Amino acid sequence: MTTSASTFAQGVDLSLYVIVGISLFFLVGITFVMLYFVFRYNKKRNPVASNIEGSHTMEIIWTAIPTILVMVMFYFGWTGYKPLRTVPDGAIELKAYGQMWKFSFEYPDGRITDSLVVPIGKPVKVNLVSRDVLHSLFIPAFRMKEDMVPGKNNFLWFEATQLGRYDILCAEYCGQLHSYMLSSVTVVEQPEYEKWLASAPSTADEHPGLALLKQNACLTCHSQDGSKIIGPSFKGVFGKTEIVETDGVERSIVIDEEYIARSIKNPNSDIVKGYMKGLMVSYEKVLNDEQIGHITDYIKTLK
Amino acid sequence: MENHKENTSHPKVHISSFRDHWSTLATLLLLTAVTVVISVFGANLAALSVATALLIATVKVMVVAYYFMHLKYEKKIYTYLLLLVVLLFLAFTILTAIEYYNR
Amino acid sequence: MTTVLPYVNFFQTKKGIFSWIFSVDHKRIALLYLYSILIFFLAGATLGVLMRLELLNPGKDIMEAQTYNQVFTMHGVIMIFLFIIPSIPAVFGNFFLPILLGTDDVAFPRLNLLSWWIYIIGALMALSTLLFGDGPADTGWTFYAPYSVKTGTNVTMSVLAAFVIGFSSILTGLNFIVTIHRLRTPGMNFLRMPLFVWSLYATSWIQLLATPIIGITLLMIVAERVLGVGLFDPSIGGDPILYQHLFWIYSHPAVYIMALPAFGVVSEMLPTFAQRTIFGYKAIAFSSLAIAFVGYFIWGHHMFTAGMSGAARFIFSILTFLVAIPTAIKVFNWVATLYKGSINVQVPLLYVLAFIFQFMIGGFTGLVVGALASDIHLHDTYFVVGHFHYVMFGGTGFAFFGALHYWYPKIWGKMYNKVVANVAFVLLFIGFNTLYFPMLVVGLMGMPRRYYDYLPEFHLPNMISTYGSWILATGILLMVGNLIAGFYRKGPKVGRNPWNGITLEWQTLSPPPLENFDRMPQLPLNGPYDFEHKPEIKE
Amino acid sequence: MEHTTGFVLPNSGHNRDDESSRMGMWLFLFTELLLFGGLFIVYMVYRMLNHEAFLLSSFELNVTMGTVNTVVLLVSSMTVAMSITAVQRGNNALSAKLLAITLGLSLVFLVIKYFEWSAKIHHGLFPGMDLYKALPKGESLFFFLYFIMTGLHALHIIIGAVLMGVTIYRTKKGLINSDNYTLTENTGLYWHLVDLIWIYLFPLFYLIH
Ligand code: HEA
Ligand code: HEA
Ligand code: HEC
Ligand code: CUA
Ligand SMILES: [Cu+2]
Repeated sequence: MTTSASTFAQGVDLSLYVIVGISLFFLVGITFVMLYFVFRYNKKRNPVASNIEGSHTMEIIWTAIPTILVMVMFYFGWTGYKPLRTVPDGAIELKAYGQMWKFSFEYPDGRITDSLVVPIGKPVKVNLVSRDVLHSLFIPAFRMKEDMVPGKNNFLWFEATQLGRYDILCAEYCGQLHSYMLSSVTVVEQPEYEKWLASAPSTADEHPGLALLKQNACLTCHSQDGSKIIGPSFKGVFGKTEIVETDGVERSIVIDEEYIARSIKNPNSDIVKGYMKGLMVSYEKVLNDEQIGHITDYIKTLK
Repeated sequence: MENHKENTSHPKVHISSFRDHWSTLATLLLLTAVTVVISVFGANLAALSVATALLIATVKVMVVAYYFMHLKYEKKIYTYLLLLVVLLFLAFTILTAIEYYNR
Repeated sequence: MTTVLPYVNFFQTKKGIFSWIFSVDHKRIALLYLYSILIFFLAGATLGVLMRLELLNPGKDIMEAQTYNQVFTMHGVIMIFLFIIPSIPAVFGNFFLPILLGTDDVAFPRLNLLSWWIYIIGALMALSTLLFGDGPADTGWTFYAPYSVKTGTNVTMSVLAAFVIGFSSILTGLNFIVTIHRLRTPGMNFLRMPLFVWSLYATSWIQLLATPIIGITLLMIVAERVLGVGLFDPSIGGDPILYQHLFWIYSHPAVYIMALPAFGVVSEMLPTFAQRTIFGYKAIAFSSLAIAFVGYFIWGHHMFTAGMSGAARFIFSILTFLVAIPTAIKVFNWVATLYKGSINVQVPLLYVLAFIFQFMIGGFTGLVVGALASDIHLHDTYFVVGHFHYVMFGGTGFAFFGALHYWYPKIWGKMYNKVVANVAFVLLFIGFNTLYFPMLVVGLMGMPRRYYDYLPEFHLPNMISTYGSWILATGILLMVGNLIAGFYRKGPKVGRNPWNGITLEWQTLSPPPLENFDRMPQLPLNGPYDFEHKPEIKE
Repeated sequence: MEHTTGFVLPNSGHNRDDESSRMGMWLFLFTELLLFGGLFIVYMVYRMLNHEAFLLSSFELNVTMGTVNTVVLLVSSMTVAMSITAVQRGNNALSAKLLAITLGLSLVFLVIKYFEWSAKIHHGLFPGMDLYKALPKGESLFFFLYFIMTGLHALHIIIGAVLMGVTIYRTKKGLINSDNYTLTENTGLYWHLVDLIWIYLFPLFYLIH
């Protein structure tokens, strides 16, 4: 078992121990009895079988006992789970976005980060938003997992009990780079957390276009150095002549401002030859024209 | 090998008369008229109108199954199995509805 | 004028490929299923071994991420729809159901042939995604929306294939139910049917009443992709979670389509090798129905983390635990059947013992994920992968292999090499547990499933698991090779009844004649397993 | 080369057994019910989630046409039931005539459905068309479901009509008679199922005002 670093972990671990404990008892017991019978009533030792048709007493016993035991198991499962849905008052409220294949987190002051920083011993409520397909925010050390469903408000909350840095993984299959959709949560002391909150976001001196590309996870699919990832690289793409497929017909185009804007708003209308349709989702509702302008400006600089 | 033996499986069958069929149809048409009238003119029944519409539809379905589909004269097991299927479907809807009702 | 000819067995009646692929004889259809299913199993298993190779080390070993995703989807689709759902019912059910009932065929022999053809067409459709379009689907066998609607791969064809195969499953179920109701030999009332028949009966009802739901669900995915707008699309008021509900309304009951027939064959083999009557006949028979029934109402346990309401989670979890009770009843009765028997330890019995052991592990891990708290942690991790391989492969798969060894002499009239079969079994058992037990561990540590690459701390269990897959592969190759070699073995033919069994198939010739029986089948006095009043059958 | 001595098994899968055929048909109808059942569940959930939108969209449908079609199906259900009575009484000609009327009514149903659909498609309400895309949240779902459910139902009508044609042909050829009319019975059962489903579709789409 990995470290347990949240209040929720105890309930989960308790239900695990109870169920695994009862199960091991029966597994070992039944296997032993079974093998013993095979040995003891082997045809060499017991040439003549007795035809025992059954026994009502036995049937009742081995119906009743498992019934009680599974209800015990259910009980621990239920009580362990209940805190998950009852958020204490005064929790810090954050937002987590999932998109192919990147988590990002929004703090109350509007800052957006790639990984979480939370104070120890304070409840934190995370509202889960998906921008495209299903994802799932999974923090093994907190025994915590909840799906991000497009169009639906879901949430989880936790209270960290141990300092340290813990993995966040995406646990709902979301396409090609599902297994690289990772992040982390760092649990710090309250003063340190406040200091971190007060420090200015570090993206200030970046090109605003680059900041947008990072924020929106464009760079998980588009490289800046010419290498091909999921989508075409942004390097030298502006002004290039390219073959695209529109409604199944191939044609050749020159990449300009208008084409880039269209690719962002409606990526599936022109598919670059050699790439797959349907992977890039429309960012029409996420990016406004000004932001797209910044992105285009930045792409122009990548020669 | 095929069709060698004479058919022995339903020695005594019930034959519904044409008159039975006509009266079944009359019942069904009447029920249809009732639903349409309720829904078109009784608009203020609101949520109830759906319930009544479905209720009447269920009665109609029972009439069709019982008389036109001959369930009344078949072995009882067919009725039970049909009920089982209907209950199963109801269970699906109820369990799903619980989920969405509590949203 | 009638001439007396010696009985010819069903292999000898007609020759040539067409006499097979257009045969309406249930025995030949069963063998058609057997060969096709084994081919698909080996194909799916090869994909499994390839996945294990990729997961041997973190990072890229042999394939790209996209390929890996397509491989596990293909592996899941093949194993579920082409191997395990049809496995026992379509092969052994088809072959032995009429014989166990004392009749000469199923109720609709031509429909039976049609089912096989539909199955083959569906299988070819699934395989065609390898060649056409943008490659096989990369969605996982669950085809969850909205990814399955967005991805550019050939999801439409894969989904249609699953839809078509579903039809084959429905028709087989329908055929079996009517056969069981109408074609029992006189004197065999429901309570004198062998337990395999009971389990097929329960299975058939699930096939009949659950499969249509997935059929229509998959059609909705197709409609969504073809029309370009979505029923499950939130931007028009739809709900992706609804897809999951519909999918699992079928796919949870489907796991009992896989498990119940296995319970059935185990209940046949145990009395034979213990040489005594089954313990608690009625309890075993009715618990099959109970499992089938309760199994319809617990689909929500696959969605505990999808944001369902608390009430729904409560109900689905408690009902999930209820299904363990009839299963427990079966396990206890099986073990009690060994009590005071006169046990003949043969290869099929070894498979049965391994089945009980491994199915228990699978079932217990099922309870772990059935509990709300632990499932929050374990959902979509390798623990679940471990769970379902233990039940499906360790359970049903082993029962299938056991049944193959058990009925082999009846079907082909020959015996395989028993020593080699024992060795293969040992390899299989060791390989299986080395392969899958580490998955449970790595799941508890928090490794999600459908991961092409993983964090370094998960390395060791993954490595052990991959080694296990090699042992298992050796075992399976040895087992299959031994069975094939058995066809060509010289030596004495087996008689009617090599295991001294009691059910009706052992009263006829091996292999059975076209008409199934060469004399009137005789029922034992009290129930199907009454070894004390075993009818005397001369060669 | 068939063996010809000895004994005959009491039950054989190769014998004619009308009860088996009828049972098979009923079981098949169960699967059909659940096939549509899946769609009804979708309908129910989306109606719970988009209550108002469903009410509004329902006004777009033509109640008169829906009612006429309901009546057409009910009458055809009666004629097919009558044709079974006729064949049971040995009156093959009447049976064929009644089946032909049923077939005619099924065509009437399809023609009316065709006009309804083409009016909607003309407006651009078919999924993917312009007006459809402009519809508010929820209303588009209503029309999606409308087209899928009535479309699947119409497909069943077509299958039923073909089955009807086969039955008429076999009745006329004398292959069906008062001693062997399982095909007529099963065609009838199938046709009634199509009717049953419409009985629910009608209020759920046309009458939820
Ligand atoms: C043959 C197939 C099969 C069978 C029989 C089962 C049987 C069971 N399964 Fe499993 N299951 C699958 C195939 C199967 N499953 C598959 C394929 C998946 C994954 C799908 C996917 O996501 O891809 C899955 C996933 C799955 C989940 C979802 C996990 C997740 O994704 O988070 C859950 C959760 O509840 C679950 C539970 C159970 C339970 C409680 C049983 C029970 O029926 C088990 C009952 C058996 C026993 C309990 C053991 C025997 C009893 C005794 C020895 C007596 C003593 C008992 C007591 C004291 C209680 N299964
Ligand atoms: C009955 C069903 C069944 C069976 C028998 C198997 C058998 C195997 N499966 Fe499984 N598996 C599933 C059903 C099944 N599987 C399902 C439903 C999924 C979920 C898919 C999804 O997520 O959508 C899954 C997922 C799954 C995963 C998880 C993928 C992921 O989440 O990333 C893995 C990983 O190791 C795996 C491995 C294997 C292996 C190694 C075998 C082996 O046991 C196979 C053993 C057999 C042999 C080894 C064959 C014998 C030899 C040959 C064929 C010759 C060739 C041999 C070599 C090249 C060595 N399977
Ligand atoms: C999931 C992967 C993915 C993400 C995330 C993604 N894209 Fe793309 N993108 C693609 C693929 C694949 C293509 C090529 C196929 C096509 O034209 O649709 C593409 C094409 C493009 C093109 C056209 C390039 C050319 O050579 O014609 C532009 C411009 C673009 N993307 C911009 C963006 C921006 C800006 C973002 C972030 C806001 C983004 N993409 C996020 C996958 C992605
Ligand atoms: Cu995001 Cu998997
Ligand atoms: Cu399940």
